[in-house]
Amino acid sequence: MPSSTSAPSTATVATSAGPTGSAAPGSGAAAAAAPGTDTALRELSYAEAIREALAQAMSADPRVFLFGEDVGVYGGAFGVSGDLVHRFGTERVLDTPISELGIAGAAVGAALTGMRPVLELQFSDFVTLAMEQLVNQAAKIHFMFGGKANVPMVVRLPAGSGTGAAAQHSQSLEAWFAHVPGLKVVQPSTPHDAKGLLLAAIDDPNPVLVFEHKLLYKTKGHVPADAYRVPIGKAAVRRDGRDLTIVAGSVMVPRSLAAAERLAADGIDVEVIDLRSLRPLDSATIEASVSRTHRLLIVHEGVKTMGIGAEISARIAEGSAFDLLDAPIARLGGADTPIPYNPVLEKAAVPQEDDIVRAATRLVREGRA
Amino acid sequence: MPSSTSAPSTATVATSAGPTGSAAPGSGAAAAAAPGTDTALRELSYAEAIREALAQAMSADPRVFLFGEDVGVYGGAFGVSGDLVHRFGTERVLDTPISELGIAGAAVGAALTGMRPVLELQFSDFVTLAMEQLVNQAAKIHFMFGGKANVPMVVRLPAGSGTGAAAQHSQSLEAWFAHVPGLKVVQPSTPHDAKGLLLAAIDDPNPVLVFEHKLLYKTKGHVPADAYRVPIGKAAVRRDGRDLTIVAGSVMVPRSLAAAERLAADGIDVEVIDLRSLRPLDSATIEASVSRTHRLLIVHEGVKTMGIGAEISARIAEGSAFDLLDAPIARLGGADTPIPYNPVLEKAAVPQEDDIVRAATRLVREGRA
Amino acid sequence: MTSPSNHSPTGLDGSTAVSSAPAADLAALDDATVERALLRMYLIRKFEETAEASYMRGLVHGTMHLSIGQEASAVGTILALAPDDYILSTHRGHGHCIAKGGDVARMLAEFFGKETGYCRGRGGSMHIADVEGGNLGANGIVAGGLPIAVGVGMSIRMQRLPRVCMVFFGDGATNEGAFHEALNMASIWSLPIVFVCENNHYGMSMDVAKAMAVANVADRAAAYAMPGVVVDGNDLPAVAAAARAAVARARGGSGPTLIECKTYRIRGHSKSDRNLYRTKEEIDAWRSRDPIARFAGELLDAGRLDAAAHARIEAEAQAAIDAALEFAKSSPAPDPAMLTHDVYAT
Amino acid sequence: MTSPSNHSPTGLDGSTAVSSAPAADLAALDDATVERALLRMYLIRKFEETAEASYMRGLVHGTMHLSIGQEASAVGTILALAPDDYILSTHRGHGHCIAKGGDVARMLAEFFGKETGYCRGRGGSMHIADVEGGNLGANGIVAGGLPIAVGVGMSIRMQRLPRVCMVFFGDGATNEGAFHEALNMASIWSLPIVFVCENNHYGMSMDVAKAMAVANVADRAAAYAMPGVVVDGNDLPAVAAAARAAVARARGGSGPTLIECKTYRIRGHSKSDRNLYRTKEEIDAWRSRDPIARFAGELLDAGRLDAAAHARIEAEAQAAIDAALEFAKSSPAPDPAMLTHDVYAT
Ligand SMILES: Cc1ncc(C[n+]2csc(CCOP(=O)(O)OP(=O)(O)O)c2C)c(N)n1
Ligand SMILES: Cc1ncc(C[n+]2csc(CCOP(=O)(O)OP(=O)(O)O)c2C)c(N)n1
Ligand SMILES: [Mg+2]
Ligand SMILES: [Mg+2]
Repeated sequence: MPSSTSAPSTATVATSAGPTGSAAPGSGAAAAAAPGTDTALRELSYAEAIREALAQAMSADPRVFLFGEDVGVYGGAFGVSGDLVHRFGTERVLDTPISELGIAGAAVGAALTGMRPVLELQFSDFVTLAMEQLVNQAAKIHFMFGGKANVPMVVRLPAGSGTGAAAQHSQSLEAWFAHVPGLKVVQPSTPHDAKGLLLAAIDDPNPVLVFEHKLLYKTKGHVPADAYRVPIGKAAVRRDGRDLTIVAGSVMVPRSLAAAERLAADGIDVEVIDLRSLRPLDSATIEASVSRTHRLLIVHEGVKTMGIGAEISARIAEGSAFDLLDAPIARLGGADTPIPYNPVLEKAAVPQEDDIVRAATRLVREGRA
Repeated sequence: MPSSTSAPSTATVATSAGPTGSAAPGSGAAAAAAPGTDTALRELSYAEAIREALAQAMSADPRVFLFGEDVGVYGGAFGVSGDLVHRFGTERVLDTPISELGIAGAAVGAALTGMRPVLELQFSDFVTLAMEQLVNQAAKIHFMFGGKANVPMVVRLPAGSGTGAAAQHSQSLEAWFAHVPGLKVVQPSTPHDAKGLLLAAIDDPNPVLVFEHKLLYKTKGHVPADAYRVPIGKAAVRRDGRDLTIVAGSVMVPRSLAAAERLAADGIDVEVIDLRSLRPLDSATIEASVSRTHRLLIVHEGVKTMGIGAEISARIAEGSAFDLLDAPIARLGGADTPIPYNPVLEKAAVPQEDDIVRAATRLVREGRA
Repeated sequence: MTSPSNHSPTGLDGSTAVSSAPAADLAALDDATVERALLRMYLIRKFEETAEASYMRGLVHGTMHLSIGQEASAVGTILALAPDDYILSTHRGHGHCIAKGGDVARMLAEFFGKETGYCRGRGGSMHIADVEGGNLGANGIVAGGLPIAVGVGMSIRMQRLPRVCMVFFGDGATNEGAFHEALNMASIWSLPIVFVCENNHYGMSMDVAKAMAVANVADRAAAYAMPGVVVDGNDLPAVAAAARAAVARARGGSGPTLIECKTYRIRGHSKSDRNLYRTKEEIDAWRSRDPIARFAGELLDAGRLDAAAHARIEAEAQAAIDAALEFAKSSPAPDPAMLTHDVYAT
Repeated sequence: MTSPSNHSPTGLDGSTAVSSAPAADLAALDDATVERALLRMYLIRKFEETAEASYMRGLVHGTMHLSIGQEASAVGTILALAPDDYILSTHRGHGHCIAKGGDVARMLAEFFGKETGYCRGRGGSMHIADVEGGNLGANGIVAGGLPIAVGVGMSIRMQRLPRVCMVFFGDGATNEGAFHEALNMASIWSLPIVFVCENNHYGMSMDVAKAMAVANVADRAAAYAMPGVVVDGNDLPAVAAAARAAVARARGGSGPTLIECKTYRIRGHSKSDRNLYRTKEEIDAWRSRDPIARFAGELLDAGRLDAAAHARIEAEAQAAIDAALEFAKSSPAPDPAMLTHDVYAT
């Protein structure tokens, strides 16, 4: 089931749910859906899809609320919350002081006592201020209390480079959280999944971190009007192929799909898997693909060393696919540097479409990336 | 150059510097060395070795100072600073309020302006409160300022489980920092290295995180009296062997050495590498060993998923050793759980000597751990 | 300055306690309440002593933070709460749990790491939680409960419940950024929270007078336009009076209060403490203000309790702890095969 | 409450400014100083306008935070510093850098991402640092500089230097835990630090009156037993007077001061701001209190400056900025091959 192609990063990405990505019918009221819309043609941006998920969740469940810095009348630093404050009021779309540790803890407390908080951290880099509450409290309370309390909270984290915001506003830190038992971590690459994964995260009785990508907010794609869920922990095959499996997450998915089209023109048939969840990690889907293609290239924006690619590579290499590999597993990830301000350096610091084409070609033609 | 054996975790570990671990002669005055001591017999505990490094560094360089919670008259939560406050005074051995973010930032500011601060965080778990200053400031300032400022600071972090302190006081979070360009990360396993790596860290013009292990503080070993340095970024071969390479860090080194003796009795000849540095990671030493043994088992206490073993596994598998592996690389790491309080569960949550013996035996005998 | 300082109990560091009417404070508590208060204070004291003895005998591992000497603070504040109000506790949290009505048997079983413990042996002393009883948990992170309290307050508000959240923390915790962020948010949103600082004069070895520049933690309330109240934390009726006022204010929608209970930790910070930072004289001076003896004495003096009733209450506490110890010892340990269960809720 | 609030400039929110002697404040500045101050204010204004225009024309990417309207606060405070004193700046930091004597050409080159910029194009607007000039850097993290200032203060103290560290932050930053921890440590250790809060009434869209419960940020100084001073941040001589007192106090070993400059950000928070949270009237009211026009007017009225000198100073600023723009445009970009150099110091 090959999906249609997509141009580089900012272009429209057609959503192909893929074998593991079939959307479950949602339960909440589709409050924000335009009635009578032909859903086959319905397109929203990634930011609009997130907003729709929030609106539907808030309409369906009074326990759900959104809070964070400037999510109210400002509409969110990236415009994601938009007009939600006018639709749901200032109690359920709450502007907070600049107190990241405090608001993360507030999410824990609200979740512990019956609410379903959704917290927006303005840039994912600021999660460095909230680690204590997320890692020591949210992730561990269910276990430390012997299973007798839940912390059903969602944290939304705009991540990534490419906006010229330099080293303290451009990080991709998601791999850290994949190291923390008790948390779940997702990373949607399409408007479809941005909505479906967020709704699934809000349903989840555990703390879920949703890493959104700033460069994706304006990308458009098909988004059904109903409140569907995309299951957490399931990768999606976005493109079928025989020669090589590329596993990518977030903005690296459209980049990999674009690279795949160029590679196809060069006679290399690439399968592209959208990781979607970092914890739990869907090794089975990757393994199944690699058993067919015998080659694996992992692409992510986070720094390569200790990036999520390390875990994927290790798992595949120690699993049953080990004997089937025709070439060493290859990883493309962020360079070993803080993100630079200068736009040329900034681009050079993370994998671009050309890098993917080059690595894939070498892996297939020379047996080594 | 096989080192002598060691009993499980709390026993004395003989220090074998190994091929890459030859100690450079130190430059600082050996202020704390007992004059006339026969250095070949000189034994200190890991905690004493750290204290000696601090004393020597402070004696040799007025820019060096130690600060943190209860490092003064209390002598440190684990007794590491001991009597230093009486030897160097309250300005250079400074008790701080309980303000982890603030004291981490204070280290940054002092380092930026000509001092050489050594900060003790009482438990490494509390680094979750200091991430902002360590990751956004300390790690990035040199780069963000175009190379025009340095941040020569050291953070000491007592880590690990085994003391019955439960989920918020027993984590092994070092792998996170291996993901952060601009930081260096070391993890001594012997009194010898605890001293030498700390002195090297204090010399280093970059921020260095030193993960100490609570279970090692009382272990004893040979510690020369002079202010020698152990180079950051170099692993050490602790035991030579033909059948299997075990790479371990921190408390897993004595456990692996003990396992190696048992395995030897069973006819399995194990090479044990002490990782020592997580960033930079000494892949070359590991790769050279694996090219000889053709099998690799990685053992660490941090949670297996996204632990440092993932990066080691990925690097070795994608490097030149790939074709030489007779079995898939295997990893032993912390279970996917917060550390439990109950002592039986607590032990079961991280690799023990028996687990290492079992995994190594399977890897060698059955080709899979 | 490595010499131990001296915190004389009598002067309360020059601050004025809120209550200038001790007789009225005691009169405000009915007979059932004073008996309950005394019983809970004894339960705490005996629980702590039993925990300590069990530790010394090697029956438990890990560490523990005892609240001996601080019983009036835990019991007095929580007396003002209703059963479905919430508390958030600290590493020194046994007293709060008992004061909130926690079952000492399940607490001690937890301390022993048993499956019958509040946390099924997973949490231990520093994480005892009695969620059904409104105790949202002790916390191993200094000031860790403070931001959580803000969320509990938001939750109460959004659910339009008539509840209150009381959050405990030490003097040392007030130097954490979390304290500042939490008090600020509670204040701007007028949340139904009572902040209780148990100022036992030290954060581990750090003298509160060296750790902050103001005389009272309560002075910091001004930065949030919040009432700050200093109370003699070893005076149960006074603590109860301060807490009643703060709880009424919170429940009435007028927002949070910061109560500072000046008290003293008689034991070391934890098992590793050698008391190098304080004098024996200081400890002894505070010992003589034992909150339990003091409250019992006041009750006897005021004719609110006779010696027989006093003995009965103490014996009842002792019997409960003895039974708890038996329960803890004889309870089953968790099954190691269940290690990774309960990491995620389903 | 989604309706924009109104912060009338005249009342300064009911607080009293520190200076009740405007004439004396001006008289305290000698002729060279007033000229320098005016020049630097113009340099800032023109730098910001040029940055904005360059951005609009697509010559730079990323974002920027302009300090138009806040020039008196940056220049007035830093006037009190000696060349080897330190400053720590914020995301809205161009003004601080210029006030400290930074080279506008290297600043603009940095903004353009060029190798000749202060950070060799690696840092950009939010990270401009002039370490040699005592500017330890702007900071992308709100309140990120505050804990660093504590370390700088410790460093000055331990090296027995006669220096002072001045750290800037916004009103929004005062709700970060870092603010609390830093002010506390500075106070208990009497460090030579001047804390300067530039209260421009908003943290992005968050009205300071909604973000904290006290009327003035300076009121928070009481929690640290530190002097807290409110000053009209658009009144250059008044700002300078407050800063001189605080710097003298710090240098004299008497410890830190918190100065709050009440001011206003005329432009949006950053490029994405649609000003939905405030009224045009409010912006206009503050525009009429332009700190540069006001200071120039005072100087002219007091006969400290004539129109010709005024015009010369403005032209000098314009010429410097024009040359800086030329320099920035024509400078070479960094070599991409050097990407991972300068990650570690050697
Ligand atoms: C964030 C954090 N920092 C440090 C510690 C170690 N620690 C545990 S209790 C304690 C002292 C706390 O003092 P205080 O808040 O006054 O409470 P007390 O122990 O006196 O009851 C310290 C430093 C911790 N648990 N958490
Ligand atoms: C820790 C952190 N949280 C949030 C942000 C996003 N942010 C940048 S500036 C700003 C507002 C800061 O307000 P204030 O401190 O008053 O400074 P001003 O912008 O008004 O000068 C915010 C929320 C950030 N950069 N860092
Ligand atoms: Mg205390
Ligand atoms: Mg502001």
